[in-house]
Amino acid sequence: MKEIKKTVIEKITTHFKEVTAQQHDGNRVDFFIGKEEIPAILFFLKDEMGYNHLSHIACVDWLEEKEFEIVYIVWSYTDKIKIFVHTRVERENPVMDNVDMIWRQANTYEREMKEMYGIEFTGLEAPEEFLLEDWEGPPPMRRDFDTEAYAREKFWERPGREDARDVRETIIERTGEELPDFAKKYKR
Amino acid sequence: MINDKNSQKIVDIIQNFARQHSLWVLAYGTGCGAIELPPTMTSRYDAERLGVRGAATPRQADVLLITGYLTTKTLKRVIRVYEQMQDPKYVIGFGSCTINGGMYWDSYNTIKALDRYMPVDIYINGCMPRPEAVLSGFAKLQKLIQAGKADGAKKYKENLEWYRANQKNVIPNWRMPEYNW
Amino acid sequence: MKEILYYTWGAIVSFVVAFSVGITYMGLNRKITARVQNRYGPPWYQNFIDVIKLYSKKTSIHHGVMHHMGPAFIMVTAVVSLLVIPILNGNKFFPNLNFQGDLIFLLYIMVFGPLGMALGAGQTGNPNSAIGVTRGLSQMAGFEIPWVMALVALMIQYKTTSIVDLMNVQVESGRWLMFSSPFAFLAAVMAMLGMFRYAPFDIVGAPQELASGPMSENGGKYLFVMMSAGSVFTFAKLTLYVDIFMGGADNLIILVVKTFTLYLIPMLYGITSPRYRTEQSVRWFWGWPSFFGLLAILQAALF
Amino acid sequence: MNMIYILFTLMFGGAILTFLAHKVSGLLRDTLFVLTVLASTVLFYTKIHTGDTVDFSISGLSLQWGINAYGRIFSMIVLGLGVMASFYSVSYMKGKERLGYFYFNFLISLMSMMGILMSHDLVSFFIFWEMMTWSSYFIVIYNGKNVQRSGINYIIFSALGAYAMLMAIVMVYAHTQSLMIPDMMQAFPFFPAAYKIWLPILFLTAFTVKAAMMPLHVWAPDAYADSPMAYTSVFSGALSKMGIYGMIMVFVTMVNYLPDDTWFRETIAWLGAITAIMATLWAIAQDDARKLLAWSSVAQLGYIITGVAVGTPLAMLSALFLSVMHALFKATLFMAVGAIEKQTGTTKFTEVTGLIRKMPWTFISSLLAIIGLAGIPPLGGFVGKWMLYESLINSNHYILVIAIFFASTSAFLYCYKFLFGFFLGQEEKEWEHVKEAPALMVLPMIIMATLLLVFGVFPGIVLKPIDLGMQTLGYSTTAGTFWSMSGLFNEWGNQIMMRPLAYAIGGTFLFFLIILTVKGFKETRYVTTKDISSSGEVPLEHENLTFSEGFYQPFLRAVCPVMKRRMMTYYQGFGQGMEAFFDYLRRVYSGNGQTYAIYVIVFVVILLLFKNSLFG
Repeated sequence: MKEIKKTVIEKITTHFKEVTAQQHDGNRVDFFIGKEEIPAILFFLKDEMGYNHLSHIACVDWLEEKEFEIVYIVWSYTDKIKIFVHTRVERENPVMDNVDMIWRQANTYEREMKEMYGIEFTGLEAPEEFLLEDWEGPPPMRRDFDTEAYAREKFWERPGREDARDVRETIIERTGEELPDFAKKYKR
Repeated sequence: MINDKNSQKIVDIIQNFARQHSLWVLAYGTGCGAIELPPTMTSRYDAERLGVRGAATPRQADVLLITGYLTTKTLKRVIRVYEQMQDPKYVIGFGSCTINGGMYWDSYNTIKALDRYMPVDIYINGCMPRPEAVLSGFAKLQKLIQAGKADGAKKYKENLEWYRANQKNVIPNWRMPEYNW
Repeated sequence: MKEILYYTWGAIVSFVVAFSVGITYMGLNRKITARVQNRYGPPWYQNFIDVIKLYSKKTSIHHGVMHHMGPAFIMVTAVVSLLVIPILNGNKFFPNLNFQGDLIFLLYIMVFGPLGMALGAGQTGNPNSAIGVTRGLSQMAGFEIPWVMALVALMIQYKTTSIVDLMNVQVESGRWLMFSSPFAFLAAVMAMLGMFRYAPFDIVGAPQELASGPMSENGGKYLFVMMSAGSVFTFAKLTLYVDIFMGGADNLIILVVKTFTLYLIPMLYGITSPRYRTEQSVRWFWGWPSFFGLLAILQAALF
Repeated sequence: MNMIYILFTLMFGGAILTFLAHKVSGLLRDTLFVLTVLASTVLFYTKIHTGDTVDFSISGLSLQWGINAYGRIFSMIVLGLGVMASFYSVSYMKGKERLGYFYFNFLISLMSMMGILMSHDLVSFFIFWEMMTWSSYFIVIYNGKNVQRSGINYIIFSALGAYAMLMAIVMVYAHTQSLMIPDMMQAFPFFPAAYKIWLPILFLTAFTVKAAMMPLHVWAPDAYADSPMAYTSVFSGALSKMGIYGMIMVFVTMVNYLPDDTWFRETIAWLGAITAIMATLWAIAQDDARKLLAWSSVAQLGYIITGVAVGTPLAMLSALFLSVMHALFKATLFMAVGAIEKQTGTTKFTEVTGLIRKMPWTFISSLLAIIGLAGIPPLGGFVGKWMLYESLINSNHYILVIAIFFASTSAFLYCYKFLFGFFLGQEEKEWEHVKEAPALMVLPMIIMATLLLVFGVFPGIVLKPIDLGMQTLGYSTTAGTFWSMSGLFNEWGNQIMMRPLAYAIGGTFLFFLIILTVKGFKETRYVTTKDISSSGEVPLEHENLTFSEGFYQPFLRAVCPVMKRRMMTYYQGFGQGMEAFFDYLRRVYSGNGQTYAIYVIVFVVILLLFKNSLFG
């Protein structure tokens, strides 16, 4: 396992100059790379190294750093290794390269990210509304979107639940644990 | 003779008896509550002995059973299904999500009170209500029907504008056939 | 004029009897299914309540003229086949048209209604309805073969195509055709499984797959007429089987006993079976049932 | 001058005048065309009586034309359909090209069919037969599409039949020195044994090509589908019946005298049944209405052939009755397809849906025709089917009756497909502009559909002339023993009375229809076909949910083993084999002088070697 991970890292770092690799325990390797290189590295992983299974495309909202982090998770059936490819795009006006010609299923994740985070994918196939029908508000999964205020304003609420609280507050009260700093900042 | 008051009363009693003991349920399995229905229908609790029976399509159904939270997207379909049902029709809201939003009270796409959008005859409380609670809900509905008080459809017809305004408030692109009963 | 009134009266009496017996059978079916599944089950009169409820539905919709007429078509099949099938031996109490029609007429009038209803189902525009209809027609092409083979075997053995003559044969010889033509009976009973459309042949209205198929747009009064037609037709089919295989019946009680015994076959077979796919169902009927039908014809032709 | 001469002069002259009038004006041409058909029909039914004959001779051959009661049955089909189809085609063909050509051939084929029915001698029979073939061939290729496939196939098979018939005629003439059909029939029992076998086979080859029986049917589906619908109604309704006309004559006069006719009859009857089954299965698989109806025509002719081949009086009655009924319902259906083609421009089930509210009269007439085709009481088709089944059961054809029953049960599948594909299903925006066809097209359909209903309840109307015709063929009268005005009987004395049954059906239907309509009349609404219970979805305007692709896929999967083999592939294989064989033979001509020299030397050597045995 360790040798395989090593060779993978070697291969990638020789082919792509501006990539930083990070080893994890178990069968996981992370790569951090600029957003222009993403299609190239994914193509390389799929065609040259046999990582032909796209497990997931995830998005993380780094509000403080004003960036979105997009993570592509690919898997090889021969190496039995997950590779996480991280990249960052700026939060204002985020544009990303579309990879659904590499994996057809990437289309689903990209459409979801487009609706939930507002990331534009260039040349996305079938860009009409997907999960959110008739949605008019801002992209709801962004961290600066206040769901509670939105819900209170949009949906009529039955009286008698004014004491309803964020579930995190309840947990904190019960266990006495501390909120992390970034969460405190955006605490409702 | 039909207009005669007493004979109309007898007809009403027979009709209400039939309606009461033959409830064809269209279970709109929106949320987690759908999983409570199989035990309700199968041999442990056996709702069929009360005349409760699954219906395949809204055209045949009497009771619309909404089993859990409703996003705006499913609410649209539920309203459509409700309007396709034939009068007399009843709605059972199932679980606390339909009553006050339940655990989804602060969700950006989940409605919090079903009765703002369609006439609910019976709410069954719980998260989720157990089959016993479901059966007691059906029994309560039967009592209402027997007394002739389960008139949700009539309420809907009379207050259609109010319901429509609420529905259109959460569903911006309103595109449905007219309801003109 | 008097004759017409007489026959109309006979039709009404037969209809009422067939309706109440048939609908009780369907209720009993539900009860017995429930008992087999270890449930308490609905009361035996549950289907009466359902029918009254369907009748008392206030509103109903239709998708056009054919859809509106569909249930009337299927009622024609039920009532006319009930009129053609003699209900009791010697044509007692139930005057009807059974000298005017024979078995071949019966075979064809039995598809009149389903086809008419299929047109109604087609007009709804619901894809489930059309799929259900194609399945039903395919299955009909399946089960009609053993059924016709059984009937042809009886016809050539007793040199008649009339149901009354077949009943008279059994009354005179005192022997049921079920025993003297066992292969024909086997083939006919296997065809009956398809005719009743209980599992494993319930591919037409499979509620989980097709949302009750051809009936998926029918509610209220339309479903009421269809359900009544179904119960009348159930009784008519069972009576036909009793007439030609089990020696008919001298009075209503014997008829009810015999028909219910026969009804248990598709019912119990259905309770314990899953569902076939369409082509499996069609091929099943062209397999063993048709083989027994062939044996029946051989028996009739050679002995 | 004899009326028979006038009839033929009228039709032929009318044809030529119509052709010429095309150059002058369209209205004149149409008027002349319709008038010719109408006038000859009126003339035939008012002035020409059963038994009229006319003798003449051309260059020593004495010929005779006349009409007997048997021919009159078929003249009913030819002229009746001719009148209906001529009105229809005036409207249907409006705006198409080369109408003079079309009408000319139309009239010539009507005339030649009348000629076949009225020829009492083999020469004019053959000539009219060829005229019929050629005129119909010219109409098959009128559209100019698929000429290779449909036109060439048709003419090749027709030529095969014609050669067979010519050979038979020569054989008859060589033996009897007479060309009269009655002479041939009288002389047949005294023919040599080989003649007795070969004559019916040769004649049947000619007739079964037109009747599209199993090994010789491959031309029929394409030819029916590719000719203009106005003519296909005549083509499938009347022209194919000429084959039946001939077959019945062969069976009645020749096969009866065969030393062992059972095998002969059984073979033909089974071929008919197999035709019916296979054509039905192929009809189910079609997605084009014209193809579907074409295959269905082949299947229906299969029943008729079976009835003819079985040959008991009841079977013959049923075959003739079915011929009339088939002419009625198949012509109606082809006309309906033509109307839809004219209004929408396509005949594919996968393209057109939901025309019922736009073309109600077309729907009603095709509904009645389909009920007749499926053989559902109380329409005419049922009467014919009933007699066919009873005759097969009574004459101990037990397996045959199952085969026929299978074919007619499977026929429900394509019957439903026809009605559903065009008229039912979701109504689409694309076809919103469609309007009912012109009255001239609708009226013939309505009339024929109504006739189907009338003949179903009172089959005696048709059975009476059929009975007279059968008496001409040597059967004893069947009136009273097998049929009455509205009743039918089989040989065992079982009966079916159509009138009370029709009343019962109609009465029950009306009663429950009234209940359905009156109950909650105000609370019953019409909703559009977009408003369906499909899991709460509302289909968009352009979304069509009609189920029309792969309509009977499960059924076809169940029967696919029998549908793997097609007759056409055998013929193609035969053709390719012949081509390869002659290609091989052609190598003899190598073009090399030395090879030819070797041939000469080898030939001389052989001659020398076998000189004694050959010339000695």
